[in-house]
Amino acid sequence: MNITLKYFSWIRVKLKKSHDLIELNQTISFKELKNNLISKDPVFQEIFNDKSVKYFLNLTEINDDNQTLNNGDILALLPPVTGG
Amino acid sequence: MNITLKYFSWIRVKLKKSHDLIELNQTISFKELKNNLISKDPVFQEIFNDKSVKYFLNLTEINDDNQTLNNGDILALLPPVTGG
Amino acid sequence: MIKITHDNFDLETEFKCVSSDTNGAYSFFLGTVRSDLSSSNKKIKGIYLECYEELALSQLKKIRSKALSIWKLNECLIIHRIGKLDLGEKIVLVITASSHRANAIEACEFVIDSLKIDVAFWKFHLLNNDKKETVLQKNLDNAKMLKWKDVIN
Amino acid sequence: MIKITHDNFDLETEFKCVSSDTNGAYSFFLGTVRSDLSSSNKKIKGIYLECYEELALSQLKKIRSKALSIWKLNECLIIHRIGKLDLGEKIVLVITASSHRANAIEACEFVIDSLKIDVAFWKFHLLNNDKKETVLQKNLDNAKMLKWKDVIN
Repeated sequence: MNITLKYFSWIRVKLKKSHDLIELNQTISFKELKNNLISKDPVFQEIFNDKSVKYFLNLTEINDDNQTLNNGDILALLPPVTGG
Repeated sequence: MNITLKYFSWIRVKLKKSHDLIELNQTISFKELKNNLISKDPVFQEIFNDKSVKYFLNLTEINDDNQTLNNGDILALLPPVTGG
Repeated sequence: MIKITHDNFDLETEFKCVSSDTNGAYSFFLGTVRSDLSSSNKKIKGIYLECYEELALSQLKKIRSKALSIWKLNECLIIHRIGKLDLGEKIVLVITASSHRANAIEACEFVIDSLKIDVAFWKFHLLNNDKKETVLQKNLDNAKMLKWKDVIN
Repeated sequence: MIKITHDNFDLETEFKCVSSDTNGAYSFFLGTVRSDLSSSNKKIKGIYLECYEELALSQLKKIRSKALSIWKLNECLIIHRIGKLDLGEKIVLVITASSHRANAIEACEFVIDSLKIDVAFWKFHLLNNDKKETVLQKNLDNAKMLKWKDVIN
């Protein structure tokens, strides 16, 4: 299964890319995905430690680390917004 | 001496004119002018009885009936405003 | 900038008059002629605006100066139309310009609230039967002004 | 009416989109690029606006619906620019249209306050040395939003 990650603002700048396509053999939880990402690139540790970062799964905010991710899901990592 | 009276909104409509030029032989108070006007046209009684009407002498509101009027003064009779 | 005029105005043009890159925030209030205004539920076809121009200008200047000083505005523009206006036409425009939005927004509301009860304009409804009807001041407008008492004194 | 666009917009044209003679009162908030924005006192030559467009549109729709229902607005227009913007350029426009001015003014402030903390836009300062600097969210904006808590729940 595939999950698209989208990065914005300082997260995008830090990772030097705006998105990633993650391929997985089976369904995983948001928590498992986070550990998976940290193991590949320790920069993710810094991102996930920042309490001001929000996570949106298919345009809806995730507030539960145990939320299951499914094929085709789009997960966005959002720093505090500064529009207007 | 001359005093110009200016009428606005319903006062103008009721009096069927927008202004008057009053000629007087001597300086008078605002109170005396009011009595003078009522004696000429009883419609002024109704205007002066209306507590919502304001009086501006040369663009400054009059709050004292004993204020003296001088030659060349402009006295305006203003119903509550309704602009905006 | 204060204007009392018979003529219509363009919002983009008026904005350009107060625009500067030291401002970040602009608040506008625009009042227009509503079709269902008559208190007696009669249909109206427009309004007529009467004005004591010398007095209105001096009153608007005072309101503008207060707004500029209390809210540290960079600019404040006030335009008020007079004469005969059709349904939907613009009557009044207030634009406040500031570095910060809270100041611009609050000052703009203060200016229009003050104008409604303190400036020498009078409205008439033009009825469909060709009669003119004096518009009465709303108690609500006086009540609303009380909210500024602590700010401006 | 909600637009996220690279293009500049004209205030008179946007007003005509929401204008109707059943409205008597319009409140506008316009945000522009200020020259002295940088927290580090560096000079800036413009800003860059990043956006998660699908999310921002859905967030703006929710804010607009709330404003329309709570303040009984007749219309509410929101335009937000994205991409590179020069000093003084328009960033965001909110127009609320109502029969009564208090509703239009309060709703307009609610929309811009909500947009500042709840919609997926991110600003960068473009510095004179050609570097980009992330703009940080202001605590003030979060604090200001608390004032709406009782109104919207």
